[in-house]
Formats: sequence, structure tokens, C-alpha cells
Amino acid sequence: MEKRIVKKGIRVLLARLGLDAHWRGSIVVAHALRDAGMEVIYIGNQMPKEIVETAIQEDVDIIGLSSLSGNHMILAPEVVKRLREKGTQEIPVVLGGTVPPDDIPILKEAGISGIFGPGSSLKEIIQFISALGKK
Amino acid sequence: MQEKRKIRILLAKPGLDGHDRGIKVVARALRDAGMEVIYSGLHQTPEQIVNTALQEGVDGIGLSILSGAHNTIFPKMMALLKEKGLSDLLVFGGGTIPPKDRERLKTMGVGEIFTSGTDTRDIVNYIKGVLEKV
Amino acid sequence: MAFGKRSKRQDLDLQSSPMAFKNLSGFVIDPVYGTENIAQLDVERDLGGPGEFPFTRGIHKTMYRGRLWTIRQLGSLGSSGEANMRIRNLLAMGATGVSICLDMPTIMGRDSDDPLCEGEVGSSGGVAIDSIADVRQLMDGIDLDQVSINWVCNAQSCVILAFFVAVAEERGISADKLAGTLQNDILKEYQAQKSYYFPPRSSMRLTVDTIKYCCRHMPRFNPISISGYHLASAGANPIQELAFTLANGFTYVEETIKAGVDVDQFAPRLSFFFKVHNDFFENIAKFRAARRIWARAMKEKYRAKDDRSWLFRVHTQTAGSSLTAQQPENNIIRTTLQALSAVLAGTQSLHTNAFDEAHSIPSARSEKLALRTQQIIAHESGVIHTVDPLGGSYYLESLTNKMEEESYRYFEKIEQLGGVLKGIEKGFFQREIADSAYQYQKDIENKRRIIVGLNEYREDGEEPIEMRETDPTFETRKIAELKAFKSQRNQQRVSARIEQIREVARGDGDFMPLFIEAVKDGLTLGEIIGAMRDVFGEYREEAIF
Amino acid sequence: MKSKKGLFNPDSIQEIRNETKRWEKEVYPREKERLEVFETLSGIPIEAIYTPEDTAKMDYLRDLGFPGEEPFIRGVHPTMYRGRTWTQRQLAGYGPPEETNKRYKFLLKQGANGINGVFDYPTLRGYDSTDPEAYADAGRGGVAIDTIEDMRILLDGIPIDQVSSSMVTCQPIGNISVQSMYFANAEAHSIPFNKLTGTSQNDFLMETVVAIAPEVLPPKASFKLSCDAIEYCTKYVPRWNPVSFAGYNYREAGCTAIQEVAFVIANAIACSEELIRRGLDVDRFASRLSFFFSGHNDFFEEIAKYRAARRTWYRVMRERFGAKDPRSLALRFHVQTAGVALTAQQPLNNIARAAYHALSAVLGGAQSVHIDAYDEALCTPTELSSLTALRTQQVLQLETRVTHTIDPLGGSYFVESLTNQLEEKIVALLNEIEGMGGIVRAVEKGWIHKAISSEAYEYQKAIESGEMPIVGVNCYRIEDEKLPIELFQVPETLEIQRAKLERIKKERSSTNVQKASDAILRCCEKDGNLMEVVVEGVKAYVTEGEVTKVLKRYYGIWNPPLF
Repeated sequence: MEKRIVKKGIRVLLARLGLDAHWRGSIVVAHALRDAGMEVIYIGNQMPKEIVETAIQEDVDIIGLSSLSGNHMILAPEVVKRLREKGTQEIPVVLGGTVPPDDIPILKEAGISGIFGPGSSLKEIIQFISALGKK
Repeated sequence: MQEKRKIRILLAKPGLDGHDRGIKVVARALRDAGMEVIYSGLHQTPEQIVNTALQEGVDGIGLSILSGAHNTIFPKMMALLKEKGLSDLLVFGGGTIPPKDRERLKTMGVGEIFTSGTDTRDIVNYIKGVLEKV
Repeated sequence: MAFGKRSKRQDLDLQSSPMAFKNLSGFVIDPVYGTENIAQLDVERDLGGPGEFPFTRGIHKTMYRGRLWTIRQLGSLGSSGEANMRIRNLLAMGATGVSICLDMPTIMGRDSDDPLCEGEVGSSGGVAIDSIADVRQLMDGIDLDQVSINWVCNAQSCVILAFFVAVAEERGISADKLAGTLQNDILKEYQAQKSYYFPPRSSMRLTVDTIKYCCRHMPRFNPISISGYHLASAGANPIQELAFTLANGFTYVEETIKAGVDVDQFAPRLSFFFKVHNDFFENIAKFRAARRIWARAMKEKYRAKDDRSWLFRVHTQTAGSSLTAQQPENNIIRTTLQALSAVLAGTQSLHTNAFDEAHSIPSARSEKLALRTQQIIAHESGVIHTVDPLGGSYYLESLTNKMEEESYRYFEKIEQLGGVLKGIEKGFFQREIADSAYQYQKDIENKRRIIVGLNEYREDGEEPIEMRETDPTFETRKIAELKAFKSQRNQQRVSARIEQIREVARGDGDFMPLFIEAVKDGLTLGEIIGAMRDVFGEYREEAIF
Repeated sequence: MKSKKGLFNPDSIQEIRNETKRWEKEVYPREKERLEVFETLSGIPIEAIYTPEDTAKMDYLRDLGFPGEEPFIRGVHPTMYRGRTWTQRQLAGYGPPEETNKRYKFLLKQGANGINGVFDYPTLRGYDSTDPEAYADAGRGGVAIDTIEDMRILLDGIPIDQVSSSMVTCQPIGNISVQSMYFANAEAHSIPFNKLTGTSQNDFLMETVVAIAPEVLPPKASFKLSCDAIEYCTKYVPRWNPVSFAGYNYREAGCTAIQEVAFVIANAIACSEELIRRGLDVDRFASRLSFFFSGHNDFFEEIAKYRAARRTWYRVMRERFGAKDPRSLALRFHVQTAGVALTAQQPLNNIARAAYHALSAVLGGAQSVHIDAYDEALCTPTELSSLTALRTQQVLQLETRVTHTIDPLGGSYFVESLTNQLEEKIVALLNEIEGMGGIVRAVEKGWIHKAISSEAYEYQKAIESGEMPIVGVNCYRIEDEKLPIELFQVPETLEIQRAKLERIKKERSSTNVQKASDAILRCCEKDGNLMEVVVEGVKAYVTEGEVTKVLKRYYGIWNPPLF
């Protein structure tokens, strides 16, 4: 418990889902979150299992996922499911990338807290994550 | 052997618009294809056009309309031709005419409507196809 | 230099392409241009700095570093109420100027209730203007002293201007605050566009009348936009467009000087209107040559002293005639490239066509995309960061020189004919243009000129695109409105005004002040034009093709 | 006659200089400027006006010359587009090979002059579709290839001895299998290797820097695989371009135009040194090294970039490697219009962007061009959007007449001056990389990663501050926009691939598979050319994933610096 009190910033785990090669968006977000005073653990491409394990191990406040390949409908809900299995469903999951509008309600239903499509601004993302982290 | 009579076509520009590039190009193309072409010039009323057709004894009339007045002018033309007993005259048109209107005009007896991008050879072939068969 | 010889590889040219390496004006293009092609170019004499004589590199010192070009889109639709909505919408989306087109009856100087106009009221995507009431509605809620309005009117310009000034005065805005342009170029009507009523010399008198009025009372307003665009639409190739437009310009200068106005009083308000077609570099060379020729002529021939009199200020529109009805999305690409060439050429104002224009009046969606195209070039491409970025290019400089030379050749020919008005009467321009139009069509049909989706890569069974429908009840409503308007006028004053107009027409007095008063009394466009027609008579050209 | 060696004679330059000074001091300040800074996308300041003074130091014959001749700045071929226009490459690939094959046939029928394969993420990175790390990405972003049978299906009915193929096998780890399958498939159809034309990407930076993920091959190993493929093609497939240095992707990831060119050339220098070390003569392989650039927003900087790249490459090949064959000295390149410049907002606006991106490539003298489809920021291109992209190429080639003369901007004071400045900065960056011990070392140190990712961040910040306007994103935005276009749905891939893999694994000879895998491992041990054994391996139906496993077992894995 003490650890939580001295903790300076919000801890965010950022991962790219599956094998998606698009790098730029998640890196830019990583930079921005760090500049906004958060601690960022960036693990690159990972599958849901590794993402959830790292999240628990690193005791993060939020998980940010990036996917531009179209695999989000399979893998993002999988992350939430595995969090639930481990009893750590309080860690919110946020997704960024190429998400068609029709997929958004389905992903929200599956437990994704926030979705950021192409053209989202860093400011919106930072604000959203800060608000989530403060809860 | 009797020499074949040349096809005579009246090209006319009814209504108010002055876009005569298309009709002049067609006029030259028909002439180069061996037809006799009478070009009416601008701003002709349907009455004037039908009178010219009658006087010149043409085989067909081509109307160019880019102003959007085709739905008014064609029906008038067709009615006048009928009145004068010229219903069997070939009438065709060209200009900015949407597909839906094209269909409607054809059911009124307009032979063919040519729109932007038409190859003039298609117009020549069409006219010859209709008139040389007769 | 031996290089010139080495470059003549005609055998290879023919193998690779069915087209010869020529531009739209028919100039033969060399494989590569180098210093020797512009050996005669004297940078100081022929280029100058931006904003410096002879203005080849641009008429303003800062050009787009100082101010972007005016993004001017078309805001007109059948009724003045609808057009008003569209104008407001365009301004809200970031357009910085609007053009207003008229419907066919207005263009022909007739009111909506004229029997000759049946079926054409609100046609061609233009606004139907009969009376001051229409312009009042059209301008409702628009800041007349802020927005620059381009009135695409010609033979009827004097009446439209009267409506505009009268409406502004009603709203407490004096004429000297109004910005904008009248097209008012009657010469090109006889040469190409063919919307005229009176014999050329009477029409010229009206044009000069409006120029005089604007010089005295409307310092921010361009009384004329000397238009090559329509010459090109009717078929003129770029060199004809350039030469004929400038020749027309010189004619207006001469006629206005003849009417007793000092050249420096009106020349700064003359403006031009060009088309940009498919040939990218030829477009750019055309503008640069135009600036240089105009500046030299104004300074050296017409002895203008004010440096603003030397400036060739130009509005540009992308080529409607280059658009295809087939595969309309392809037109977005053409328009983008044409718009880019206009910007590289240093235009003052630009209109980009909507991609569905070959089919119908632009839909709201296609209109927005056309506007965005300009904004993307302005804000994203970075081409606006320096003035005349292509200046010095061997190819472009050489092409600019060539266009200038060829223009002088045309000027000589026109001179020999006895000037532009004589040339019109002899059908010279009409024939030149018709020749080029026919040549263009033949080039397309035998594939010497390729248009994608039209004579190459054509597809059958295309899905038609959505098109804007015109409202079939509009005509009846408009006629009813006009009837109501007429019934409220003081009929005696109307008749008196008509007689006054006939009187001035018979003499040589000024029209504009009278027109402004007349439209305030409710005279319609058709009545004013009609009154003049009684005196001037009607002009009919011989139907040649 | 005055000297024509320089662009202008010295007297007139002095006069122009004086006049320019006067104009800048007295005339220009009379009007106000709209912005505080005017600069290119890579940050080079732009002057209000360029005059002969800016090109005064140039020597026409030395610095510009003629097309097809040193220093190749005006173009690599004597006739350029008057002889042959650029190749229109429109990338296509999605789902299982059965589906992509149909799209290839559609595009060829529409006038495309080659096929251009993009591969799904598992294929690019050396996985089979069914791999537990990979299944969610099967068929996404490209076509799925697991075995030689997939290659056969992909190319079915396409005359690969007549049309050229461009294969975006960006990472050497995936390239070695896919390219082997392509060659082995040609052999099975009795097509001689000297009839095969095309390009594969095969860029080790793509594996270790740009598309970084944990657990990739170490830079040295990835670099070796890349060089193996180049060596193999040099010896056996003489008309194939075995590498295409993917500046495009570096740029997409965030770097500037200057870095883009410097990194590809540094990469090409490293490859050349390695191949010379292996005993090949520079003129045997250099003409087959090809380059891949991005066509981004800054119109003139892009044109200057292509020209500067040609002159820099010429100087590197001539001065550093002593190449003599003109084809070794001429930098040939493919351009793709910048995906990163497209917006998901108001997607049709992208047609306008891509049109002038492509125009700048053409004015820069590209050998082939791919134009992005307008829906690329949203999904895999639909048939309509990919057709519109192809039409953009055709409009440029056939209607604009920019192809009628060579290097039409040559001589432009602005373009020439920008070309010189870019070249200078590229050379400076090349020297910096050289000082670090070359590109492989710079990658190992994480230096390239850092350079790219900080530029990406700067770019995004510039957009968000409004300093870099993007229409529809940070200006002229429409709230609650409804997507006016139809999005593409990726067809079912995984189950189709799974069924094929299961069947193949049952039917193939496991002894042959074992033998082939052993041969690959032995080749690693004795540092032989791996391509030679992989080509044999795929004939025995060894899957891509199996090849990867052997390679990773021997070379180990590397965790690159992630950001």
C-alpha cells in the first residue's frame, strides 16, 4: 500500500496488439504520456496473455493498446477477458488505431473504456487517461 | 447507277444558352462524314426549328441543349412535328441531360440522346444506321 | 551547341506514344531544356522581382507569404433564397470569396415571365434575378463590405451592378465600401460565350459606362473581369486564350481612354479570368507570359504611370471542359493538378470545379470537396512558402518566352484585321476557336490526346452518380413572385423611367446613375434591357461552323 | 559569347545580388507576411524569393548535365518519360492468396503493368498463419503466405515471365522464405530465372528499426539475411532487384526527408561493403540495388529530395566504391505516396493529396509510383478506391503533359537551391553515421530508433499546435462526420490457411522436411548463403514459420529499444 502513496505518476502499459507493424502512433503516444508526467511501460508487439501478465507484474493503472492492422476485434476483447480471469478487471483498457465506427459500440460492450481513431489528438488521449488514472 | 442522295441534317440550338462548342464540333464531324448540315445558330424557338426543317426538307433534326430546358423543349418539338405531319423525322439530341430524363425523352419519340464525352463517330454511325436503313 | 541535334530522337518518340510531344497550343516540346534555351533571358529585364516590373514572377511582393489567394467557389442555385444559403454555407466552410452565376433568362436579359424563357428559369445552376427583391434576398445576412463577390454577368452587368449598389445603399453601405467583381466582358461573348443582345458597339458603350462609374464611386470593385476562360471553354487553345484575352483587354483600355478617362484612373481596376487546363506547365507559362505582356504594354504603349495599372490580376478556374462524365471520381484528380498549377502560376483567386460537374449542378458534397482541395494545397503542400517557385526552370522560362512571342504574332494578325471589334464582325475569333475545338475533338477520337476513362481505360456499365435535381415547381413560383412584385410598383414611375432610359440610349449620356434610381423604383432587369433593345436593336451573328 | 559553364556570368550575379538586397530591404517590407517562419517539412528555411544568385556557384555541366549522364540529377535515363513512362505499381494483397489472385487479375485488366504483393503481418515477420502469436493478424494488411502452395495459388494464371512483380517483403526474416517460394514456384513452372523481373524489399532496418517488435533477429543476423538474398539474386536471378531500401517506411515512422535519404544510402553503403567483402565486384550488383521513397506533403522538398538523392548516390558510388558502369551510378527509385499524410476525416480529400504527392514524384523522375487509395487511413482499399488511385496515375501520365520534357523544374532557382541544401545535409548525416561505425552499429546502439521516434513526436506536436495545418483534422473539421465511403471487409483467412497447412503437413514427407531444416541450420553454422538452402527447403514444403524457427534458434533474438 505504501508503494501506491509514493508513486509519482500514473503508470501506463502500452502495447501493440499481435503482429501489427505500425509503430508510429503508439510511440508518439508513449512520448506524449511521458511528457505529461506519466510512467510509461512500452512493450511493443504482444499477445493478450503477455500484456495482461506484464500489466499485473508492473502494477499499472491503465493498459493502452494500439492496433492498425484490423486485429482489434479479436485481440482487444481478449485482453479484457484475461484481466477478468485474473481478477484484475479494475485496470481499464484503452484502444487506439484504425477502428471503423461500426466496431466502436461492440468494443465498448466488450469492456474497452476508450477508443481513439485516426486523427485523435494527443491532448484528448492524455486527458482521458489522466481522468481514468485518477479514479 | 443512281447517285446516293446525301443525308441532310438540321442542327439547331433551341433555348437561351450560348454554349455552341458541342454543336459546332458535331456539325463539322457530320459534314466530314459526308452529310449535308444546316446549322440554325443560337436561340431558336421550336416553331422556327420546325419551319426550317420543313423548308430545307431534312432527314433529321439534332438539338443541342445544355441549359436544362430539355424537358420543356423536346415535348414541344415533338408535338409541333406531329402537328405538321413530320412525325417520322429523326430527332436526336445532345447536351447535359441526366439518365432519367434521357429515358423519358426516348419514350416520347426522341431517337437518341448523346451526352458529354460522346465520340462523334458514334453520332455519325447512329444517324447513318437509322437513315440509311430506311 | 551540339545538344540540340542530339535531342532530335523522333523515331523513339513515335514508338513510345501515340501522341506527339506537343502541348495543347501545339508547340513542340524538346526532350530536355538547359541554359542554352534561355540564353536570351535577361533576368532583370524579363523577370524582375515579385511585385516588380515586368511582374513575371508575381504581382505582389510577398505573394502567398503575405496573403493566400481568394478561395472563391460558386454560390448559386435557382432561387435567390437557396443561393443565399449556399453562399453562407461556403463562407462558413472557409471560402473567402464567392461567385454568383445567373440563370439563362437573366443572362439573356429577360424576366422569368417572358414567354421565351419557358423551361429555363433557374436553369444551368444559376440564380434567377428579375428585380431588386431577388438581390435583396440573395445578399441577406452577408457582410457586403467584407466578402468579395464575383458577379458572373456580362451583357446585363450594368443592371446587376445597379441592383447590388441599390441593395447596399438600403442597408446603409455606400458603394465605395463594396468589394467584388463584375465579369462584364462583352467582347468574349461575341467571340465565344454567345450571350449578347445588342450590336457590339452598343454593348461596348455599356461596358465603358460601368467602368467609368466604378472608377468614380467604387474604388474596391473590379468593374470587369476580362475572361479567357470562356474562350478556352469554347475551344480556344492556351495560346489563343492568352492572346485573345489580352487583345480584348487592350481594346477595353483603348475604348475607355477614348471615352475620356485617364488610363491610370481605371487601369488598376481591370482584372482577368483564366482557365487552367490539363497541361500543367503550359498553364503556368501562360500566366507568367500574361503578366509580362500586360505590364509592358500598359507601361510602354498606353503610358500608364501608376504601377498598379501595370498589374495583370487574375482569377482562375479549373477546366470544366476537361472533366469527364465517365468515372467522375477521376475529376477530383484533374482538378487538384489544375489547381496546383494555378497556384504555382501566382493566381489572385481560384475556383475549383466539383467532380460531378459534367453531370449536373454540384452536390453539396462535391462542392465541399472542391473547396477542401484548395485548402489542402494552401495549407499542406508547402508550395506557397516562396514566390514563383518554378522561376528559373529552363523549361518553364523557355515556354514563357515562347508564349509571349506567339501572342505578339496574334496581336499583329488582329491589328491587320482592324482590331478586335472588326475581327468579331468578320468572324475571325469564332472561326479560330471553332477550328481548335474541332481539332481537339479529333485528337481525342484518334487518340492523339488521351483522356482517362473517356478514350482510354473506359468502363462499361458504370454506376451513375447521385445528381442534384432541379425543382420543377420553381418556375411557376418565380413567375408568381414576380407578378406580385410588379403589382406593388408605381406604374407611372416605371413607365417614366423606361422612357428616360430610351432617351439616354439615343444620346451619349451615362447610364449607371439612372439605372440605380430605376431599380429602386422597381424596374426589372427585363424592362431595362428591353428599353435599350428598343433603341440599340438586336444583334444576330451569322451561323458559321 | 560569355562563358556558359556556370549558370550565369559573374557580373550579372553581382548585379542580381545587389538588386535582391535592395528589394529585400526597400520593397519587400512594405507588405506583411502571413506566418512567422517559412520552412520545409524537414525544417530548411525558405526565402521569399530565389534568384540566379542562389545557384551562382553551380556549374551546369558538372552539377546538372544531361539525363542519363553523370551526375544523373536530371534523370537516370536519356529519354526518361519520353521513352517510357514510369511503372504504375498499385499494391494489392489481403486475405488468403485465393482472394488476392482475383484482385491482381482485376488490376492487370484495368491497365496496371505489374503485380505488387503486400503480405500480411505474420508473413512479413516469419510466422505461419496459425502461430499462437499470429492468428489474429492472418490476412490483415496483406495476403497470407505459409507454404509454396500459397505462392502457387497467388500467382495462378499470371504470366510472371512477362509482368514484373514487386514484393513488399520488407523484413529479411520473412523475405528469405517468400522470395524462395517465388523462385521455387517459377522453377516448378519451368520459367528460367533470367526471365524473372521484379523487386523484393528485404531491408534489415525494417526488421530492426521501423516495424520494431520484441524478439526479432539481431541486427547483424538480419543484415546477413538481407545480403544473402542480394548475393543469391546477383548470381542466379540477374534481372531481379533483391533489395529496395525502404525510406518510405522510415518516413512513415516519422523521420524527415533528409533522414530518409541518408538512412537508405547508409544502408546501401553497408550492403555494398559486405558484398564486396564476399568477393563481388561493385558493378555486378550495384545496378540492382533499388530505393523506395515516400511522396509526402511538401511538394518542392520532395522533388528536391529525389534529385539530391540521385546526385548523392552518384558521388558515393563513384568516389567511394569506384563504380564504373553507369547503371551502378544511377539511383533508381520507387515512390509511394505518403500514407501518413492521409486523413481518416473527410477521406475523399485524400484523392487531392495523393494526386500532388504523385506529381512531385513524377517531377522528381521516379521509375515507378504507387498511389495510395483514399480510404487507406480507414481500411484495406476497396475496388473503387484502388481504381481511383490507378486512374490518378493515368491522368498524370496521359493528360498533364508533365512527361513531355525531362526534369522540367531543372534550373528553377528555388528547386536547384533546395536540392543543393538537401544534398549538403544528407552528406553531413551520412558522415555522422559513418562516425558511429556505420548503419548496423547505429541500429545496435538504438540511435536510429531515437532519431525517428523523436521526429514522429515533433510532427504530431506540430499538428496539434496547429503549426502544421492538416485540412479536416486541425482545421476545417466537420463534427460528427458520417463516413461517406464504404469500408473494406477482410475475407476469412485463418480457417482457409489452417486447413491448407494441416493438409500439407499430413501429406509432405517428414524426412525431407527434417533434412531441409537440418541443412538450414548447418548453413548457419558455416556462415553460408542461406537463400540457397531455403529455396530447396520450401520445395519440400517447409513452412515459413519453420524456417524462422531454425534461424532464431541459431541467431537468437534481439530486443530493440522500443521508444
